[in-house]
Amino acid sequence: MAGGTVNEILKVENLEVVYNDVVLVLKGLSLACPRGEITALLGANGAGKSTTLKAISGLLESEHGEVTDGSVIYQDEPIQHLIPEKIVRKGIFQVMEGRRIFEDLTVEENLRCGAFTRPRSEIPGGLEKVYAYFPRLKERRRQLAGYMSGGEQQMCAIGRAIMARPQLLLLDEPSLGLAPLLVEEIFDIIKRINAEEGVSVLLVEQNARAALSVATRGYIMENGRVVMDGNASELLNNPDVQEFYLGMGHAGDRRSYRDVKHYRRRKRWLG
Amino acid sequence: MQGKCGLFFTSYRGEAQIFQSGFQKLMVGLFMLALLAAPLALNIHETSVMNLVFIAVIGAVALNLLTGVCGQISLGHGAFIGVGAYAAGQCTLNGVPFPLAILTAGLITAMVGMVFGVPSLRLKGIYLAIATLAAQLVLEFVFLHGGALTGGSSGLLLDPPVILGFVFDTEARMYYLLLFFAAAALLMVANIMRSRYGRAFVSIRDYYLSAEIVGVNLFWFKLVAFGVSSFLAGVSGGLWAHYTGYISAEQFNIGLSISYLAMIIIGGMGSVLGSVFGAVFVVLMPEALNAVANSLSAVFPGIAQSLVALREGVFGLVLILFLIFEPEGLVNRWRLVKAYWKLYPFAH
Amino acid sequence: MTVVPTGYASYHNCRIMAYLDVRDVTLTFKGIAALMGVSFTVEQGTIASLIGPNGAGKTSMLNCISGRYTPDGGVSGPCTISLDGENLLSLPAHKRTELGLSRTFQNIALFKGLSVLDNLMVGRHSRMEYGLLASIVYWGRAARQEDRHRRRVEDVIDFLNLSPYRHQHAGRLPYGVQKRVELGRALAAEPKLILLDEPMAGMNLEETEDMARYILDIAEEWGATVLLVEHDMGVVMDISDKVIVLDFGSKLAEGTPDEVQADKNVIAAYLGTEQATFSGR
Amino acid sequence: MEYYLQLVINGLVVGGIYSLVALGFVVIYKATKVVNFAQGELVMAGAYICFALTVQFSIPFLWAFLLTLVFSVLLGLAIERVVLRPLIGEEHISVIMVTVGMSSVLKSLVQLFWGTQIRVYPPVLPTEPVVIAGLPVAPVYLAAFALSAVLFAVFSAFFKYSRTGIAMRATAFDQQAAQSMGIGIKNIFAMSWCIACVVSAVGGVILGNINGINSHLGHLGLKVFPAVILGGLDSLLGAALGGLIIGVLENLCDGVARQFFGLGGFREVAAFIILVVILMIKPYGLFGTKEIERV
Amino acid sequence: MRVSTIITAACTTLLAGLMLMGCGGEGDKPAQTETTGPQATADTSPDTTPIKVGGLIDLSGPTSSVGVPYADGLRGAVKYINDNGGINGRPIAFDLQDTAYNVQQGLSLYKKMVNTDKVVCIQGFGSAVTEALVRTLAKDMIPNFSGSCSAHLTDPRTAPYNFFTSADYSTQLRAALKYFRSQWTEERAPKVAFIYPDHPYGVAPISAGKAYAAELGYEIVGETNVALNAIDATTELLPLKNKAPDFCWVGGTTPSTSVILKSAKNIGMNSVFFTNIWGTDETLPALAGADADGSFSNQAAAVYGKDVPGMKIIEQITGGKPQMTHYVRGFVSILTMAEAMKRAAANGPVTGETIKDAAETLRDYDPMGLAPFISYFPDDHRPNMAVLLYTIKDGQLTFVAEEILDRRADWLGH
Repeated sequence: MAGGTVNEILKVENLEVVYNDVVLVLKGLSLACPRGEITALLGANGAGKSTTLKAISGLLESEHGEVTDGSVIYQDEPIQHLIPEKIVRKGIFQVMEGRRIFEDLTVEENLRCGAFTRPRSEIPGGLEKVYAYFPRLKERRRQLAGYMSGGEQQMCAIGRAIMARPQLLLLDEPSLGLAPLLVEEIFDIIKRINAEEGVSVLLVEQNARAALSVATRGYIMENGRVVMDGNASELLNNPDVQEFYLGMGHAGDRRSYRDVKHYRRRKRWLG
Repeated sequence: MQGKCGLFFTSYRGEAQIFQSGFQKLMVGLFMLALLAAPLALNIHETSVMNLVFIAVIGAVALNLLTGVCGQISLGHGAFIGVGAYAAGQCTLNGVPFPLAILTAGLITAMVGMVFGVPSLRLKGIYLAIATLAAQLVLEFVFLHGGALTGGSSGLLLDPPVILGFVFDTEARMYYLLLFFAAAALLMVANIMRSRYGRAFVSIRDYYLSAEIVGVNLFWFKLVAFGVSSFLAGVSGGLWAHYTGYISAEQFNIGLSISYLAMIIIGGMGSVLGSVFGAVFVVLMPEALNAVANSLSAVFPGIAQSLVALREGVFGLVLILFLIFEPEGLVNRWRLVKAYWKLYPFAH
Repeated sequence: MTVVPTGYASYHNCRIMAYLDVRDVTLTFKGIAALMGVSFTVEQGTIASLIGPNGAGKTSMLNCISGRYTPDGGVSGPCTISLDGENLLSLPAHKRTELGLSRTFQNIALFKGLSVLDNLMVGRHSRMEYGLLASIVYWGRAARQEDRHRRRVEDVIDFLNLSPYRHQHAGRLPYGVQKRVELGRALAAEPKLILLDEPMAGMNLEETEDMARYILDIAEEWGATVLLVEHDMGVVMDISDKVIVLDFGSKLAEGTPDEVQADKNVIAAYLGTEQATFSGR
Repeated sequence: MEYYLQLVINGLVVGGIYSLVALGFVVIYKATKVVNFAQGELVMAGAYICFALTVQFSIPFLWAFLLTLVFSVLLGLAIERVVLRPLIGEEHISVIMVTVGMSSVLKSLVQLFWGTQIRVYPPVLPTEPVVIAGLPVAPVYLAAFALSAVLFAVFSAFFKYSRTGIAMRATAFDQQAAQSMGIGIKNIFAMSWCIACVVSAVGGVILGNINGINSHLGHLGLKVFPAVILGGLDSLLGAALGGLIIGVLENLCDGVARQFFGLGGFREVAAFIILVVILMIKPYGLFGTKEIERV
Repeated sequence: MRVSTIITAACTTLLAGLMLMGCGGEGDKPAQTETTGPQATADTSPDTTPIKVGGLIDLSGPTSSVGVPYADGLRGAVKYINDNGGINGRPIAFDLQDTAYNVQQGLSLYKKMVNTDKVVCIQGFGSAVTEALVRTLAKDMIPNFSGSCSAHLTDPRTAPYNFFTSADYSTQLRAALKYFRSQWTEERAPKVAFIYPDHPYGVAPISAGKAYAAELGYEIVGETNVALNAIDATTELLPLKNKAPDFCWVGGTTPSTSVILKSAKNIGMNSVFFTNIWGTDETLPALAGADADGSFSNQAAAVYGKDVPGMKIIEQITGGKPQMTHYVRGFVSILTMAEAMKRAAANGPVTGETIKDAAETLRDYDPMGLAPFISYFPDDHRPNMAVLLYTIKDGQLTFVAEEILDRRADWLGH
């Protein structure tokens, strides 16, 4: 990767985030998203991945979180103190964890909400595009979103993002609770959106294998800091990543869950 | 109930106690002693205010059990208190001894409360709240049209309580009677809260779907919550009736229900101690405002008139301020203060 | 094995009743079928997994077993769900717990206002017997029972390594711990059958491994039967004794993990081709 | 029979007023999920402002009315900013109680400025009654009826088709998710309170024309609950029809109770009893959106 | 975040401060009275210590629209008494507090006034608080001159310390019935109907009215309830209309009267409506417009502007600003109490008991022409049996007649 600000749509520098005035969740986090590419952010639960995304999109405030230090530079402009509305207008759109569909609204109304910051004239075209990506949404566009299955809701959530025509898309665990086939489909679409719309993507995932298979670059977080970063292929080949994130044994094959020893489980609590 | 640092338990039972440390027990004991001695130091008016506080404490802790602990909002508690007042009044008028009359009043109110709790089977949140508002209005209607049972529009006149020939006809005598009932009510609710019933109530409040899965019979336990809460409300009403000696329909209007809700919100939802704080606060507030108005009118004559118009507004304002700045209620502030002194002088 | 009631025999060809026996469950919402005549069995002490695409009816199935939903009936006869020979359908949800049924939820459904300890104590609700008066007095019977049940709950706390969180409010714990507390609450009820709805969702590898270990231990050490709904195929295929695949409300396949993995229909509808990438981690 | 027909017509007429107030209530609920116990007091505040402008400052009615609307917008902004914004995301009961507190504050402010006396409006609408099916009806009621019909149509279209309307509904469902769409939820809240205050003020002016105003006009807010709950809290159609239904039913029940049981004063209670019965059958009201529960 | 903490702290402090002031204020007062008390009795020089009187009036709440002018009247009269030598040189210290239509508040204030502030007399107002106090007053021996005129308060056997200055509600209704009967010229019996709120105050005189109406030969054709806060009364009046009553008694308050008159006009009811003392005041013509014309009302006191000595004083005190009839009634209530106090002071110490005894010696006391003459007897607290009948003509309250009934023993307390 050639460095330099020109190719980086987003740079996060030494970000510190505090919740409720006391809990320090991010402790000087830095990362960069190359323009036009997919960046994966991996890490354990509670490492601060979702917090990072919310700090970028400005949604921290509604959870009593606050950026206390560091900066978020988007296209050479600091945005860490802007309200979410402004940030969306600048072209950053977050698809939140757990889909967060407006269940009382129909699918089409949900999609229209995605285009809230766009001129009215873009809406018909946007809808066309979303329905092209997700034909299933077109069939159900008059249905209440709350009655759809989890997969369809995730499609709708990504559809809203397409409506917003962002330049940087933040995706928080798009595979959560989805069947393997759907995970495959969703990651396909993410790749397509990235390629066809030229949208840069910052992807947070538990499913490290899937994430690294679509990303060009990856970061691994632990306890509010980045502990490892590199190209996706480098990370996939790193033995630590293989052991802790991909579940591979020493021989390079997949470890069976049956073989996880009791002592390993105990170790963490004793140590 | 989080054990504090330096407090180690050698039995599970020790951990389940209401007052855990020796120091806590000592303080509570001293406080009870102070309460017992209080009428000697207070004048009649102050004693009467304390008496109102005790009655309010019973009502507040009753409502807190239903709304704060079990999550079923009730806008009908004023009327439930009324049911207790009329029931107890009718009992003593017909020669039932006072303690039995209070018990009967509690049971009758419990029954009425459970009847009006039936909609909770299907209704949740605000929809249930409005259904209990219906209970409030229906009961008010009954009070007014109850004929001889409620004295209709002219109400009922009652005599002061008599227990075994001893007449509670002064403020100080009522003080001890009411103190006893208030303490008993608090103990009762505190016990329920640390038992399987209390846990079942909270589970219904927090996540009724999983409560059902762990084996809580939702409908039955909601009814029990309505029943116990109404029982205490009825006791509170019976005491109120015999304390004031006169009951009429308009004493138990929607305003009473709302002021009890205000008590538990100001004090702290779901907390026994919070009910006490809330009751004290709401009963004392008009007294305090009157005193302020009086002392101010000495300096600015004529201001008292405006303050009168503002009193209800001040009540509303205090409520709003509490909800904005202390949504957890006074009991939360109390915990913070306690935590501060525990660490003193090393707090920062 | 239990004695087969004669009534069932005529409808279901004298099949010997299994530990959990689900027969011909059909469920519709406003005319849309969520489940259509699904039947399967789970043997005592084994781990069975229920898999399938989103919206296939897996959670609906769990809801039918746990009593949240009542099935409409069967396609070819009356539907039954029985546990150890006892008909569950005739019981309301809260009564089924007493028979030894408990479950966890897809989205965490803990009692946020209670401590971890109290959450587990609620789990024992159906095993406690003392009444309202005893709880008001809290002396003698109530206190003794609380003591006894507390001991059982401490066993669960030990098993799941929850002791550091014993007195913390459940709502303020990290996600992974909350999932464990929920499992603990289900275990506290001493279940004979435990239904787990996506216990691995949102967990990282390490936590997933822990959870897998717990599930294996629940079956092996606690002797409970497990019915698992999960999308993590690695876990499902590794730890299950049997896998049942649902698609569009119907049963697509049933068999050992190996059989199911090789099933063409299952691959087309659910597993996809790039299995290793998207499901195995 | 004619008696009952007249009861029905009279019920519709009075129900029109309920609908009018209920619409403001539903607008707030639809956009912010706030159950507003101060709806009656908003009506009262609007009525008093218009009264002050026309009578005390002798401004011509039309201008005074427009100024009242401007003032209502400001009142809505103030209420949202000062009272409700800090409570975003708090529990049901907290929000209910804050509106209860607000109703006390508004009531006492009105008392402070205008005292407790009854104030009389200058007659704006003609007083000569119009006869409908043998029952003379004052034009004021017709105005209320027509106005609530118009507002219903306007709001329905607004929430269904307009970008802001859809955004309001989205915000009500999930504030954070709405924020992530770039919806300025603070503006949305402020706007919904402004709309509600304006609608209430219009209702207040009409009510003032019926029988003057005093500081207890807010009691009407209590009457609106059966209407909105019956219709379903988040349904405009529910509010519009709920008001009429409650108006008719309470009149009929009252009439029956009076004729056959000799019971007076049944009207106030009737509405609530009907309400509970209907809720037991349809827990989310006639047209309310059922909460989707997933486990 | 920090700002909110500071504000919270400030608010808590402020409230705590308020509480402390509240407690402090209550604490200080008894000390004062106790030090002045012994001095007063020990001194032989003319006693100028104030006589303490408490006022328990609804200044807020649903009845405040009449409570406020009533309270103004009380204050005006106290000022007048004190400016003119007080009670034999002792001023009245009048502590007027708001009961807010709330029994608990009323009781609490009463206890503070009597036990802490040591008032010797109460000026009361609303029915609920007055009824709630009946027994306590007797026990504490504190007279209560109230605005609530329920008939049963006139019987000293049940309410020995209750007084009021206008004819009780039952007497008012009877007087009006008697007047209309005397004006009735047709052959057939006049038809009467009763309209009242379902409320203690509204229900109080109805049975008395029905009994007397029957006695006078009226035909009672119906009754109905209209709530005090009704906005429409068509439903309630429709059944009555078909029975075509000649007279309709309207118990209620001015707003409900207005609603009834307007609804009646709307459906074409042609009865003569007549109201009690709270049902009509100067705002009715404005509220009901032309619909109010021709309705009758009872008044217990003179209407502002009447040419009597008392009215001159009121005009002086209020600077010529027109006052409602409720003001005049409050004024009369204080005048009567002051007269009783003067009589008590002439014979010895002024205590609740002596005021009561002195009040029972009043015979045809003239409250400066503001109201009919007032008498109280030890066994009969009915102030008088006279009612002033007014009608509304061209938007003005116009005097029609003074109707005086016999002081019948069987009416005492009923």
